[in-house]
Order: sequence, then structure tokens, then C-alpha cells
Amino acid sequence: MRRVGVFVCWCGSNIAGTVDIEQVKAAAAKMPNVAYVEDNKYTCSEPGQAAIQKAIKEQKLDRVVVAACSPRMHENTFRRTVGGAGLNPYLLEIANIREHCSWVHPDKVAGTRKAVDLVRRAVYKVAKNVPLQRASIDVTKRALIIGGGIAGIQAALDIADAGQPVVVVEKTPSIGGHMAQLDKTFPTLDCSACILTPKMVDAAQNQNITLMTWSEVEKVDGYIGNFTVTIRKKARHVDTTKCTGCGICWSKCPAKVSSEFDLGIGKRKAIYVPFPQAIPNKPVIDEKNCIFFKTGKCKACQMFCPTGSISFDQKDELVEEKFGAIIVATGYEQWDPSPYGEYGYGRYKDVITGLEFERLVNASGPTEGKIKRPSDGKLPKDVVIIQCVGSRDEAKGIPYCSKTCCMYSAKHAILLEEKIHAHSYVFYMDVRTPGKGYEEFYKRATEEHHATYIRGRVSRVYQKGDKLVCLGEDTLLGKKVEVEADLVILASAMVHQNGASKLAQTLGISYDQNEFYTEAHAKLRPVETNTAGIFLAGACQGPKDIPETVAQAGAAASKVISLLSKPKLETEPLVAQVNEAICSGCLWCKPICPYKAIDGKVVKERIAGGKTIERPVAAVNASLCQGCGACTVACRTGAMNVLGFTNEHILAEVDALCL
Amino acid sequence: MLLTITADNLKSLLDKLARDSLLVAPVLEDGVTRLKPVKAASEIALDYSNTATSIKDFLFPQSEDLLRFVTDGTLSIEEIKPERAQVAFGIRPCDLASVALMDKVLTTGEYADTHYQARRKNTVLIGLACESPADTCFCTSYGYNPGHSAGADVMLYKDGDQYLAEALSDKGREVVGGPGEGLFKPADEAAGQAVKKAYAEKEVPFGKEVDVEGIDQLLDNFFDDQYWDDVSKKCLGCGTCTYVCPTCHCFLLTDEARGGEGLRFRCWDSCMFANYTKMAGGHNPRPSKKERVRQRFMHKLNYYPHRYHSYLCTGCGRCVAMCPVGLHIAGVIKDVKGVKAHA
Amino acid sequence: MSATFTDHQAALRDEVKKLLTDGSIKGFIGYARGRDSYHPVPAIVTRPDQVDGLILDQFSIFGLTKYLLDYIFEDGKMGIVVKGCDALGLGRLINDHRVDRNKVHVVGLPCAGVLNGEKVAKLGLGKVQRVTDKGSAFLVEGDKGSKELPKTEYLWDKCLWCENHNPAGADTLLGSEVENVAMKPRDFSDITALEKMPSAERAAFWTRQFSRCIRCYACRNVCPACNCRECVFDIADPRWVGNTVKLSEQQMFHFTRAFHVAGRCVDCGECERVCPMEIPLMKLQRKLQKDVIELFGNPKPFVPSEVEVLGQFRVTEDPEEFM
Amino acid sequence: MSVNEKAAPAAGPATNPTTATPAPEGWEPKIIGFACNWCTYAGADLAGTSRIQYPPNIRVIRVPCSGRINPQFVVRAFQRGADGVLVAGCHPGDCHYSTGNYFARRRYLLAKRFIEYLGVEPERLQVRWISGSEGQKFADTVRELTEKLRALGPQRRLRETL
Repeated sequence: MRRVGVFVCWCGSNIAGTVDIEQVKAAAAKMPNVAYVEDNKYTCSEPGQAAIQKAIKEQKLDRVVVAACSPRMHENTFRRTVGGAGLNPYLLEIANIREHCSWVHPDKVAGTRKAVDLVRRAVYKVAKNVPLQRASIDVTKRALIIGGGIAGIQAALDIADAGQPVVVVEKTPSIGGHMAQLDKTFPTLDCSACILTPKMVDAAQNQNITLMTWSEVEKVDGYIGNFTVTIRKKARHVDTTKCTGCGICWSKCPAKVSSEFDLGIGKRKAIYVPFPQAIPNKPVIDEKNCIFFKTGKCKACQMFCPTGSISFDQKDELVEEKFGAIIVATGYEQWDPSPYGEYGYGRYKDVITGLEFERLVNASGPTEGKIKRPSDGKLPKDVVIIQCVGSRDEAKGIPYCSKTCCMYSAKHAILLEEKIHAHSYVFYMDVRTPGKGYEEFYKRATEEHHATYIRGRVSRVYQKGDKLVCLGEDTLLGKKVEVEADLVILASAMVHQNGASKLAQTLGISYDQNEFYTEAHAKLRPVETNTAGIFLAGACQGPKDIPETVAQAGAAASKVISLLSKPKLETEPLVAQVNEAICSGCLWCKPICPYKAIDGKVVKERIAGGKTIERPVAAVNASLCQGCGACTVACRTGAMNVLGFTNEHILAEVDALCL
Repeated sequence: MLLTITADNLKSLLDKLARDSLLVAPVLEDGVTRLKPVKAASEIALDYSNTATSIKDFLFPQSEDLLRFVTDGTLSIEEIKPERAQVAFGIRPCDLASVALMDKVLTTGEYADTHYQARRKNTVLIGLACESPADTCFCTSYGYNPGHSAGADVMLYKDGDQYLAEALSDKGREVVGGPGEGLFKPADEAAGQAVKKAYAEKEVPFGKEVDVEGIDQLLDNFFDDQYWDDVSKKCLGCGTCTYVCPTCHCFLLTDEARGGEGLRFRCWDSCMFANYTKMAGGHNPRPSKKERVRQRFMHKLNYYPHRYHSYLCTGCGRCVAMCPVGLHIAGVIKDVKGVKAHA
Repeated sequence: MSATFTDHQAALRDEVKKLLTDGSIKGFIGYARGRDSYHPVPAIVTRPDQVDGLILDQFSIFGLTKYLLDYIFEDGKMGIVVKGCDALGLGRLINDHRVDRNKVHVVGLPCAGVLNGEKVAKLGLGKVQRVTDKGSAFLVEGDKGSKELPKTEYLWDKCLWCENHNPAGADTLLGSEVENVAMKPRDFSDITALEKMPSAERAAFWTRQFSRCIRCYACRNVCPACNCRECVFDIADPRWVGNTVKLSEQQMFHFTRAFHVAGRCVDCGECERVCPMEIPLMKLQRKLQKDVIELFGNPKPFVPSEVEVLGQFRVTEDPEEFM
Repeated sequence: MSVNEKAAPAAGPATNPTTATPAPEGWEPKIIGFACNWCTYAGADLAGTSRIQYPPNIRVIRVPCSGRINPQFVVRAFQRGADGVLVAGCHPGDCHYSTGNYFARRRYLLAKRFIEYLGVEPERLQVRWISGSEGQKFADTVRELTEKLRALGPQRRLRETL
């Protein structure tokens, strides 16, 4: 027989005002398994909790019902109270006789009758409660960061700073990401390299950080605290232990190729580092364009290499590493604006994207910072900047605003005027300057740097002589506008990294229709995903600028630090549980689980006639399961249950409330 | 003393019975003829070979509350006695015979079933001889016949547009003398006997194919025969045969409570169900269909005969007609006697 | 004149004998003669000498696939003869991971429709000698008379709108595939008729049906979609359906079983056919099929698919009625 | 517990549940509510903290997610005598577990039609998305359902007779 203690709270007059406490106590005393009933003015107060603990000990209670405010308010408080008295904290049920009763039903008779029913529900349910423990799983004290841009670098530094080892996997030969391509950064116009390269060097020198560039994540298994990740280290054909980064090899290499980093404006060799400040400053050989790999001849780099670091027969290497947490910081791509045939991108050399302009204006860029028109190298006098190219255009499949273009277009206008006294015409729909100091920056562009902002879309750009004629409309003046420009910069949209969805599937995280990764909760858990132990930082979660990216990187790092700092990871006890004896192994629960916490396993069993058989059953990974219970309804046998909200519980509650 | 009653008089007798007490009779509903309580003779359907389920529904109901208990602090128990008088009309000879077989189990020996006894006492059985036995009937195999009347309080034999009637017990005579007063006329003795003889000798085709003679001895050393393995494979393990059978009498006892009050009741259970002999801890002495199928036929054709000297089957043919896979007692009898009926 | 089932009987027996003797199967699930020509019964043979008991005739309707559940833990293969609708039942068992396809040797029986034994038996044609397919009718010749039976009248309803005449993925096929065309479109008119009834009248209809139920569980035990290892109705705690045989327990039983099979029913109709109390159980399943088709845009819910109907969702296309 | 009339066979109860005998004196409809912890239960709490008055006919059972609410619980409630049932959870897209209510929506699109098909009056089962900020909507839903049930009278079609 159970010995249930029922504690009815007055909550001052909040409950006692419209619920007859004595009647509730009298009714509770007659309910099955109830051994002790007590009321208290303020059960959640110190004396109130002490009274419960005293009663548990003296009356040898094995279950407690507190009839008071909403469980969402004090369930944890009373769990700690009950735990403090040596009783398992989960042998407790709360009857919500305040928010769901006394506060909303003025008629005392009906209110009291409902309060009695709600207490009976709790008494019937608590009889079925079983002691529950938080399971604990060990945590590999190591973090993985996918993507070596500013988000990945910042997160790595924060985690390493907390003394925890972290591995950064970067697809390209060097960390730095898109920020390395930028010249200046808004709103302070400080030079991107000056604020980025020191962090890159810190990351390289920090012994807690291992940089794995020219590598990609191939496979991810396991779950929070226990990820096993297979990483493909692509063949560099350069032995990084010997190479000093002296640069003789790429100066001697005869093969000239368009540089991805310089977006085709500059060239690079077959053996190359993407940009001068690359970290690690060790080259890779591009097999597709290396003459030796194409024809078997040349090997100039090997000949001239003073340290003999070149080895052509190096193969891709698959490395398996264990991690406790993963941060995805894979960043974004700039959208290729050629679908806007009317702008002539790709047809007219002098129609370039924002990033391409960054390479032109960048001092360490291919043109050493001289803004030379790609067509004839002349310095442009008049420049047209077109905003919202791709962004906010459902027809192009990009319904969202890319958030950063208004600001970097204003920056371009300022740089053009400052450096070469060029005059900018900015065609815009809205200028969005939400950040700190952003509006003031935009004011400087228009007032100090005389940028002309024209509210309207450009309908067509066509070549006339060596000029690019931009036809548009000024909707404020309500008249057509025609600007003859020497250079056209398209503020092209920020879109997902290509292959973003493939990586999401590898990791088991979800992504939205724009292939940006989905955060666990847009407002309350922006840097977490629905897959426990996997976090997000930066543009891979959606378009954002550097300040926001760095903030997210810090947030994600703090989540990882708190996860890895725990000796053991405690799992939520109210999770799903399989009764293997009656499970058919049909696994129709598996596709329901958003957290992929259910998998099949095989159990051995002796059946009638002494034969031992093997049969499949479902298995719940308690550290992934969040206890939503959607799988239990798919389980026809009732083998799948959610602790704390089992079928037995809910049926008992329905029966109790219908008496 | 043989009597006759016209169809109309029978109708008014039945109307009177329906008014005075609970009259149960064959009713056709959605294509199925079943024994159901009726309020008037007009609801009664008469062109049926036999009802889907038998009079057992009213003597040994599928669910029956035995006692009620209340536990608010103190425990009080109140037994539920089935006092209600009832009259069952249209009971076929094979079902009348089945009542006799049930009586042996439930009313003789050390422990009598008080509830069953009470119902038997409160029930008047009005038998109706079989005009057209179905092609699944084989009552003759057990020595019964379409005119068999033992067990009826009043036996009726349809004769043209009137009925030959015979009161066979005090209860029967009370019906004839009481509500039946003025409705019956004395019958010509010879003509009556002829009608009875015609029914007794009416042809039951399937009965000729099934010869139960000596089946109980044959089964004495048939327990480990491979036959049970073969024949039980096609069984679905459903309860149809046992729940339509007029002589099956296995039941289970359970309590159901609502809050502090509850009922102890019994309901039929079927030896064909997988969990019938499943014990606490999961052990099941009859783990597969083989043991269960064997148990059902051994009980009816061997165990019961050894104890009560008659077969626990009256050849009503319900299991023959309704077993979804055609695994029925007539087939088993033929097989065991070497007449291959089952693959 | 296309072949009837009986034309394949000899071929089936040879195939089974071969498979049993060469040990590639250790048993075969087929049909045998019942109490008369109109009610063939399942037969499970394990020895060559039993094979001649196997028959195939135009009345062989029983869905045999559920028997495979008795052999999932036995080593070796089990053979089974499978019509188009049975193939869906087998697909159901395989999709539910209850039967391993490599442990089954499937003998496919292309089917142009099965005669309804209940109806034909009432015509008094006596012992059936021969059945010939005349295209739009079957000619049934018995020792007490013969009759041409129009298919639209004497086949089982499900055969009329069947679009799965040929069992897919059979290991051996008896004869050649038949034309896979439905004689008439799938008919839900009886369901819409019930839907249109005022709710009190419909409640009375179902009260009458469920009051007849004797809880024998034949419908569950024959259904290929009801393949759980331990059925929820056999479990004592929690007690979903009480032992008492009364209307409310029957209502809970039939609601639960129908909903467990919702979106998974293969429309084989066996539950209704085996019910000893003739409760129109398919009026429950086909209502769910009709709703699944209308609500979730799944034209063929009765064909087993990789993901269950209720195991998936469409964010925007699923109807929204609960705002 | 009324005297057991089960002397009659499996023909079910003596009284046919569909004949509309009038409601007993002073009868109040009883509603069983299943509310998801993150949205509707919070919404109900909000109705409380905002002191929004509504009829005391509903008794709420808290579940982690609307995806946890098995249609068999609903039929069980009707069987045990509930006159109305409310199934409520987060608006699609708001689910704390991201997909729970999508499964609930599918299950109840089917279950609501099926329960009506079996003869229960349509108004008796209400399924609603009620968010954590919609205290007023929770109160209105309860009031509206109570009035409909008062008009309909006691639920007898699935109710067990003991």
C-alpha cells in the first residue's frame, strides 16, 4: 500500500479565497493510498517546505502531492524539498488548484469541487510514479569546430581559453574565411586583416587548438558527449612539418590559374597559399591544374624546394576523432547574380559583385588596392551600386533580406570617394541600418562622401562605348533615371554554403528551405540545434554581420565550455523507455523522433522449447531523447512509454477525473 | 399428454410471456439470427436453422457480475444474485442437449455454480424441433435427433400451420396451465406420436459422415501423435469456436474498480487464446497452438467423457460453420478415426 | 479465355513438392478443401506426402500471409502462395519488420478476381466440378447444376476495384500476369451514406453492430497489419480494454484496432469476412482509407510504403482545422 | 453503480445509448482537457495569472507535447463518462520539440472524423492550437465548449454502463 501525503496550500488568500481548504483536505483524506493530509498558508516558503520534510519523515510517506500553484512554477522547488527529505524527487505530483482553479472560478462551491477533482487526479497519478534517477554519461573533453572563418576562430579561441582542446576543420587551405577577403569593415572602417590576422595567429599558436585545414568532415556518429567524427584530410602534397613557407615553390611554379580567393580577379599558381597572411602559411598543390598531375612532367616545385617537403604521391587520409561537442560555423556564399540577365553580370567585365570589389580595393589584393576597372584598368569616375541583388526576391528563391549589404554598400561608397574621389550612385529599396553606429555611418556616406542614394530598382544595364548605362527609376521623384557609370557593383545576396544540406544530413541537424541551419528556438536558443551537443555560430544559421557572428561564436563557445566542464553529463530522467519484453521491433517509433534518439538493437531470448533466438527491439538513447512522447502514440503495443507521463499515468488520471 | 397450439395462439402466449417476464427468442438482425430479449412476439424470427450463439448466453452469460464492493475506509461486499425470471423460446434440440451437458459440470459434484443454478431455476426452456437441419449439423452422430426434447420444459413440433406441444416438466406445465391457459387443445395421441417420430427420423446428412463411436478410447493414446502438429498449424488462435460453442464453459474472474467502488465479475475465456494458461512470470504450459488445439478436442472428446460418460458436444455445427479456417470437431473426429478430412 | 486458379493447381503441387524435397523450404502455406467446394481452408504442409492435399480453386480467398509470423524464429524458408491482395499483406508484414523477405519463398498467383463462396453456395449447384472464366462471368459447373455468374455480382467487392491483380516480387509465378485493370472504380458510397446519416442514427447503427461482437478476436488474428508481438488487448496492465463483454468495451476495442491499422490497412477485407457475427468491419477501415486519401493526398494508402501515413506529416499541405 | 442489468446477454446495456433521455437535474457537463506543457498549459496558467474567469467544467491533464496525446485516451475519457474532450497544443511551428504537433495534427484530423463516424456528436471533441500567450483564447474555448455541451446534454454514446 502506498502512503501518500497531501499538502494543500492556502497561498495566502489566492487559493483559500475561492476554495474551501478544509473540504479539500477532508475529501483528500478519503482518497485511496492517502495516509496524511496537511494544509499550509505558504507551502513554497521555508517553513512550508520544512513542514513537508517533517511529515515525510514522521509519517513515513512514500509519495507526496502538493495542491498549490502551477507545476510550471514550483515543481522543481518541491522536487528539491522532497529530495531533501530523502525521498526520490520524482515521487511527487502537483495539483494546480491556483492558476487552473481558484484564480479563474469565483464560485466557491464549484471551485472546491474542481479542486478536489484535481487533487484526486494527482493522488491517482502519484500512486503510479516510480523513483527516477538522472542517468549520467561520460563526456569526451574535446570540441570540434567545422569552418575556420571568424566564427570558428572566435569560438575556438574562447574554448581553448577555457582550457579545453578544440579541433578546427577548414575546407580551404587556410583559416580566415570570407572576412579575410574584405578590405575595411563597417561601421568603424578598421581594416579587416588588422583585426582578423592576429586572431588567426593566436589560433595557430594556441596549443589547445588544432587546425585541420584542407580537410572536410566525412561522417558523424554518436551523440552528445560521445561524437565519433571521421575527417578527410585531403592530400596537400606538401609535408607541413618540413615546409617553412618560404614561397620559392609557388614563385617557380609555371602553372597560372584563376584564384578562387580573389574571385577570378587575380591569379594563383598550381602550388599556392590562398592569400599572403594565410594560416597555416603552407601551400597545397591543386591536382587539377598542376602540370605534373596532368602530364607527369615539370616537378619545378620539388626541384627548388630547399626542405624537400613536396611529395606528389601523398593520398587523402581519413582520420577518426572523438568529440564531446560540435560547433557548426561554415559561413555563407555570395550569390552568383547572373540570373539577373538585365544587369549583365558575366557579360560586362565592369559589372562586379561586392566581394569582388573588396578584392579590388584590398591593399593585399591582386591590384594592390588600386580600384582598376577589370576591363581596361582605368580608375572609375562614376560608380553605380545596386542593392538587394537576389535578396528579398522570391522569384530568385531568396525571400529573405541579407542584412549586411546596405552597410557594406555604404562602405564601398565611402571608400570609392576617399580613395579615388569616385562618385557613387546607390539604387536602393530600403536602407537598413539597425546596428550600433550604423545609421551614423550611412549619414557619413551620403553627407561627407556625397554618395547619391536613389530609391528605385535598376531595370537594365547596357554597354555604351566604354560606359555602362544604368536605366532605373527614382520612385521618390517619380521619374526615370539614367546613370552612365564606369563601374557597377552588385550587392549580391548572402546564401548558404554549397553542400550545406549534405553536411546537415551528415550531422543530423535540420535546415530551412534556404538551407540555413535551424536553431533550436529562434529567440531563446539561437545557437543550439535540436540535436543535443551540436551548436551553431555565424552566417550558416542565417545572414549576419561580423559583430553578430562574433557574439554568436562566443555564445556557442560558452555552451560548449559548460557542457565539457561537467565531469559527467546528466540526462533528463523524464525520457522515453522501451519495454523490450513486448516490443515487436517494428520500429515505427523511429521516424517520429525529431532528435533521432531511437534506433533498433537486437536482444537474445530463450523461447518455449529452450531455443535461444535473436529479435530486433527499439532502443532509446536517453541522452538524446527530450521526452516529448510523440513516439509512444506510434507504438501500438504500448511498449514505448515516457517516464513521468506513461500510458498508465494518463489512463489513471482520466479515470480519476471522470469518477 | 400431447397438445396442439395454433400459430396465432402461440403468438399470443409469447406476447403474454414477454409482458410478464423476460422473454428471450431468436431475432434476425443485420443478417444474423440471435437469441435476444424481445418485447413482443412480432420481433421473433422463425425461419432459421439455429441461432448464431446459443442459450448458453442466458444461462452462463459471457459477462456476469458476481459481487459488488465498496472501499471508502471500510470494505463492504454485496453478492449479486440473478433472480430475474426468464423464458427462452425457440431452443433447438442440440442446444437443449448442451444444457444437460453444462448442468453436469456446473450443478453436480462438490462445487455447484450458484449463479448458474439460480439462472437454471429461473429459466423456462421452450424447445422447438428442427424443421430443416443445416448442412453443418451432425447431432445424430451423438445419438440426438431433430426431435430430441430432453431438457425442454415445453417442446414444440411444427406441424403444418399449428404446433404439436408437450409439457415435460412442472415449469412446462405451469406455462401451459398459466399464461397458456385456453390456448392449447389436446392432440390426437397417434397423430402426435407420428409427428414426433417424423422429426426423430428426419435426415441429417452431415450427421451420417461423422461417426463418433469409440473416439474417446482412440484418443487415449493419441496425445503425442504428429497429427496435432499438422492440424494446429492453420488455427488462428481466435476464440470463435469456443465462444459460439454451447458447451464450452471456461471463464476467468477479474475485479474492475471505479475509485473506491468496484465489481468482481466473470467472463468467458478461451483455451485457444495464447494467454489462456500464461502464468505470472511468463511461463505458459501451453506455449503453442499445438497444445491448445489438442486441449480443446481432448477435453470434449476424451477428458469430459471419462468423467461424465458423454461427449461434450451435441453436433450443433456452429464451429463447423464459423471456424474461419475450417478446423472443427467433426473434421478432427474423422481424422482421428482415419477418415482423412484435414490436409 | 484466361486461366482459372484450378489450372495452376498441378503446377503449384509440383513446385511445392520440388521445393520440399530439395529442402529449399521447410513448409508451404496454401489452401486445402474445406467442408464443401465453396469454403477452401488454409493448409500448412511440411511433408511431400501432404502436398496432394493442396488445392487452388476460384474460391481461394483466405489471406495466408499472417501465418508467416509463426515461423519468423524458425531457421529455413517458408513457402506461400500469394495473390495480388495477399502480396500487399506480405508487404505490410515486411514493412513492419516482422517478416524477413529472404525467409519466404513466394509463389505468385495472378488473380482476375475470387468468387464469393458464401453467395455461390446459396445457388445449390452442389459439388463443383469445373469453373471456367468467360471474361465477364465465371461458368460454375456443379453436380446439381451449373450457372454463369457475372463477375460484378459474384466476386468479392474488393476484387471489383482491385488494382493489384499481379503479386509483385514473387519468386515463382503461376502462369502469366493478368491484365491489371479494375473492373470499377473504388467505391466509398456506403461510407458516404453512413457519413450523411444524422449522428444519432449512425450511433444506433454502430451500437447494433458492436453489441453483436463476442470479442473472439478473429478479426485481429487474421489481419496482416495486426502483427504485434504482444497485442495491447492481451496486456493486463495498463488495461486499455476491459474483459467485460459490453458495448463500451467493444467500442474501445474496435476504435483502437481500427486506428492502429489506420493508414496501414491493405484492404484485404479478411477481418469482415472471418467475423462470426458478420459485423461490417471494413466500413471502419474504408472510412479511414477514404479520409487518408482526402486529407493527406495519399492516393493508395493500402499499398504499404516506406513511411507510415501517421509516421509523417506535411508542414503546409496538411489541412489546418484546429486554429 | 446502477444494478447490473447484465442478466441480458452480450446485447449490451438495456438502455439504448442513443435515445435522448433528458439530463439529470443540476447536471453540469464534464470536460477532460489534454494540454501540452509548453504552450496550452502555459496559456491556461496565463488565464489564471490574468484572472480571466471561465466555467469550472474543464479538468486539465498535463502532457509534455500534443504529440503525446493518444486518441485512445480521448475514447477512454468518453467511455468513463466525459461529456466533452479538449485536445490542445502549440501552433504548428511553435512546438518545443519542433515536430510533435505536426504528428498530433495528422492523428486528430483522422481521429476526430473517425470518432464522429462512430456516432459521437462532432462538438464533443475539440482540437485547438492554443499558445502560451493565448490565455483569453483558452478561457473562450472552455466557455464555448461548455455552452455547446450544455445544449447537447450528457454524452451517452460511448459512456460505459456498469
